[in-house]
Amino acid sequence: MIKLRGVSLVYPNGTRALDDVDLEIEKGSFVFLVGHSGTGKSSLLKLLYREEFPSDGEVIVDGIRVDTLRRGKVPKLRRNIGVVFQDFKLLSHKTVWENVAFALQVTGTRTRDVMRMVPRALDLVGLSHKSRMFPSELSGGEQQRTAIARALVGNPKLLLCDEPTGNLDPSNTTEIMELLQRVNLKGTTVVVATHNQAVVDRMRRRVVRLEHGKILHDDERGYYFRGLGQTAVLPG
Amino acid sequence: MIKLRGVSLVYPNGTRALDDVDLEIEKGSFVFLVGHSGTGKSSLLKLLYREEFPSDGEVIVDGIRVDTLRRGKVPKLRRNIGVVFQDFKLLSHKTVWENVAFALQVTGTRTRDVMRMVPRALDLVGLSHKSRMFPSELSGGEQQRTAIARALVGNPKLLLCDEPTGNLDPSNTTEIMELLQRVNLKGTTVVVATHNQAVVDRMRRRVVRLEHGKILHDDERGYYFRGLGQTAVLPG
Amino acid sequence: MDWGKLRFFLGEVFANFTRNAGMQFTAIGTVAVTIVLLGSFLYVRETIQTFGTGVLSQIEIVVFLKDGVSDAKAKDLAALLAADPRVAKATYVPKAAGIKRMQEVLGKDFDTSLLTSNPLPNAYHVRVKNADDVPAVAKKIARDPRVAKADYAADTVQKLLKTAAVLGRAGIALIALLSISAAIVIANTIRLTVFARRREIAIMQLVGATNMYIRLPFIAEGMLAGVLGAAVAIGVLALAQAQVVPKLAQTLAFVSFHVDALTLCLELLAVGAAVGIIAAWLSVGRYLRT
Amino acid sequence: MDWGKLRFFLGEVFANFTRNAGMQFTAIGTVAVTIVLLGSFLYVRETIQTFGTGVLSQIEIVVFLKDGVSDAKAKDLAALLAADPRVAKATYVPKAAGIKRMQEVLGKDFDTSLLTSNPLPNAYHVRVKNADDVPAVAKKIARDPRVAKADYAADTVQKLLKTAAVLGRAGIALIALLSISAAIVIANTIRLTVFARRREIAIMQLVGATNMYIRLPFIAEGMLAGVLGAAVAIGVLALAQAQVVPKLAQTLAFVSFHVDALTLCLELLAVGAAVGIIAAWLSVGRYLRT
Ligand SMILES: Nc1ncnc2c1ncn2[C@@H]1O[C@H](COP(=O)(O)OP(=O)(O)OP(=O)(O)O)[C@@H](O)[C@H]1O
Ligand SMILES: Nc1ncnc2c1ncn2[C@@H]1O[C@H](COP(=O)(O)OP(=O)(O)OP(=O)(O)O)[C@@H](O)[C@H]1O
Ligand SMILES: [Mg+2]
Ligand SMILES: [Mg+2]
Repeated sequence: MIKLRGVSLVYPNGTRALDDVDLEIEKGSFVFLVGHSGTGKSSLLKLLYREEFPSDGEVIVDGIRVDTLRRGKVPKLRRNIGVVFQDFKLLSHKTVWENVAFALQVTGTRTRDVMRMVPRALDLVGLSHKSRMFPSELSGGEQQRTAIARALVGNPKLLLCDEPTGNLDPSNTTEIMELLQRVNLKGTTVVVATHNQAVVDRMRRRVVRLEHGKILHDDERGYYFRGLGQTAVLPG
Repeated sequence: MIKLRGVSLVYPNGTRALDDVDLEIEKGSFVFLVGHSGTGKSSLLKLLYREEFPSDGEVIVDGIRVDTLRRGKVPKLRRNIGVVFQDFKLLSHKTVWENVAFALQVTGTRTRDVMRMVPRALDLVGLSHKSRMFPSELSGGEQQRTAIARALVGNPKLLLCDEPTGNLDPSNTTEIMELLQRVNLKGTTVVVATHNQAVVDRMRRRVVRLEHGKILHDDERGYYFRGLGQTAVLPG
Repeated sequence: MDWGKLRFFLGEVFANFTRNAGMQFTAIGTVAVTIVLLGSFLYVRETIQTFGTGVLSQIEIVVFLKDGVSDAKAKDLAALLAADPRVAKATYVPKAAGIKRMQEVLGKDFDTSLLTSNPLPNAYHVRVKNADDVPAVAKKIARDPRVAKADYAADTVQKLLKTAAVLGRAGIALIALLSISAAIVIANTIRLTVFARRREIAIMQLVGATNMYIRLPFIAEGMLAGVLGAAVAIGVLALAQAQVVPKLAQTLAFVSFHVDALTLCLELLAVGAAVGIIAAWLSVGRYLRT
Repeated sequence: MDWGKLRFFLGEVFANFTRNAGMQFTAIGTVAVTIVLLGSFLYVRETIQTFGTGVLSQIEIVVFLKDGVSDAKAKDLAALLAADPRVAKATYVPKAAGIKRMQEVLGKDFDTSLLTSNPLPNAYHVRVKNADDVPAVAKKIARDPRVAKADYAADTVQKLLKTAAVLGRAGIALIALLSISAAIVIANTIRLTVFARRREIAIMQLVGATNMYIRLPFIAEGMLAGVLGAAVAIGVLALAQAQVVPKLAQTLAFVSFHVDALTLCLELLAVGAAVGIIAAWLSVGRYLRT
């Protein structure tokens, strides 16, 4: 599903966010992306839906060369990718319902289907009762769940979640992770960048650890800290 | 330091965020505020620095009736309170340095002192090397740490942190919590709204749990889940 | 396009409009103000032009006939003059009438009793349709054997024609300046409203909206702002016309105040809509590029 | 205020300005355009007014003396006329000169050989300083025993005076309309630039900034936008004047094109600055209230 070959990303201000990264993620897999703050996780995800261009290397998503993709074709790429942005990126002038519906409307989904799919997605993240509110009227966690609903609603082939539970309490976190697991079982490839040790350690999925823009290790059925389950030591 | 008496908060759209809350927090204490997403933690904090008004009851901070405070006196109140906002609220047209400095400049701090205090605060959160970047050039965790630096820099009497580690990795989280502890030891009252079970369970401080806008329980030296240390069961 | 989508689109436009009401009212206000200005000056210019045409149409060529020409022969000339398509009117003024007119011009102190005989010849007073033609027509008439002289206030005509030409060009220049200014101001305003929502545009792109999909509501909004602004402006202008023009017309009875209001309104609406659309298109485009 | 804070403040203003360059240029563009318009129309109005004064100053009262009045006695009248402060100039026109002038007016076809004697009386041609005084002066002169009649083209004078009065008022009205429009447009523009940063204002408030502290940079920016816009406008106007006016002056030699440019510039700069400041003050205030 995803192939990065020798990918580097240097931002205009000179920051080297990714440094010669090679990564392959198969269709249908579930991968955690972990690493310190500022180590390049979000940057890596941004390359996949072409918010950023690699300074070097190739980015291939679902067989498409993303880094050289013609501008006109980018919307189509993005419609096949659901993204939970780290800062949510909700449309502030649209209600929760409209924000979620928007992701369907841009794909040209029939109104009838929109009316059916949006409530289901909101129900999955437990926000049905907030559907008519604007983002500014939501708590942090509610905004985050709106972002998750928007990413899920279109049944994307690829789901990228950037710190999707940073503003959620443990029980909500568990529910959301179970939701992601179910989505994954239905065939969606899921990549989750997270700092939540408990979540990573419980799920025991593939864990890719970045460090200073490089892949430090990459474990099938890994822990957040290599080899250490959550019940063991916490740093500090 | 903080006294809430029969405080309710009903938002204009009818949402009852807080429901008859009584809470007292002594000067110099360290309190965790926990509870499900959308349960009223941020709303409670917003009352303290008067972003919101209570619909009912009294809010007293440092001996000042906040809810009836004259508008002209609000800036002075806010300068004595450091706030880490859940959504950071960084000024997007100012650099990291300027964002942190701004909190000092509004208090009329002499430029000489600003030049001394800002680098120290940035150093404490590990962002000295990013001081000339704009928020849009930062990772999520870096933005969060900028917000923390801004809240700390003026040595406020009261520090309110709304989910201050939601975007930080475990080691950064530990560092920040240690920093907050140090600040607390120097006399600052610290209130932290958080979902991070590991942090709460490790620190063993007072834990106030909100549920549907009411205080469900309030434990001196408590755990995130009442009576259950982190190594025990996780829900779900 | 299915009905649901159209409804969604219109709902979108309406929602965007109402949810940014303060901003949109500011924009509409600006559009209205600039279009009121444009309308006022179009009106003033039209009035001045009509007035100018009126003044110029007063210019006369005085055709003095030769002394020996009989009244009958003189009247023959009328047909000849009337045949020229440039001529509006030719009035025969026999000696007697001429001296009367002269007295009118000079005032009652021109003592006719001192005249032994009428010093004036028979004459035609010729008015042409277009003041520009005065010299040519005069020259042509002068060639007729019955005519002693075809004269006109050459100096005055020259001045008037020049002034009219300059005023005409200045009017066009000012209207052009004003139109361009109005367009720039409206475009800038709409650009600022788009600027205020650049973040939204970026988000829409990230969620997979095509450029056209993002643009359309903005363009509809730009058009709406333009049209509503123009409508407000037309209302203001109509009110002003109803209030001010009758008073002016009374005071300046000799100036014509007729202006084709419907065309003007449609023009202003079209300007508002067109500028709104183009400005929105370009402004959104600027944020789509990033 | 210590030097560090002043530097900080200026740095603040400059940074805000450059970091929102696109938006600020849009605003400055709008200010410039509206002020160019305002300047052009002030200029045109001044020119028309000068022209009008010129036309009105041509109005003459023709004072016909009684037949028996000797040349010496007639010349005495000059002192009397000159004594009146409203009179600008009084020219003695004896019979002989009068007939010559008449011939000039009527053209060469006024055949003087047919006259047995000069039918015109001796006369004074009087010009007054202010056209409004023509009727009163004429009436006063008429009362003099040596004077047979003091006459003027009553009808024309009436028309001219009325037109001048209406044009004057219309000019003031248009300039007022334009000034108000310019103010509204500039204010709206600055309001939109503030609107685009309402989130920043809210954050500043939450961090403990006083309203004045938040306002000051915006006001400085508003002023800067106003002044820079006005400066650009003045540049454009100066260029236009240097290019266009000489050509116009050549074509319309009889119209005066002198306008006090410095005053005009200062006025426009002041308008830009004032509107910028007031608009910024009010706009920021609107977002400070929440
Ligand atoms: N401005 C607002 N207008 C209307 N309702 C609001 C507003 N802000 C919050 N709410 C509602 O009030 C309730 C409490 O919100 P609050 O932000 O206090 O929750 P929270 O405990 O901080 O949640 P989280 O952990 O998700 O941040 C929620 O149901 C939320 O939807
Ligand atoms: N737009 C940008 N311009 C310049 N530098 C950037 C930009 N975005 C991110 N960076 C820098 O690139 C590095 C990697 O950022 P990235 O957002 O990928 O980190 P991250 O792993 O997602 O961190 P976090 O866990 O804190 O979100 C950081 O040092 C950051 O400061
Ligand atoms: Mg990140
Ligand atoms: Mg919250």
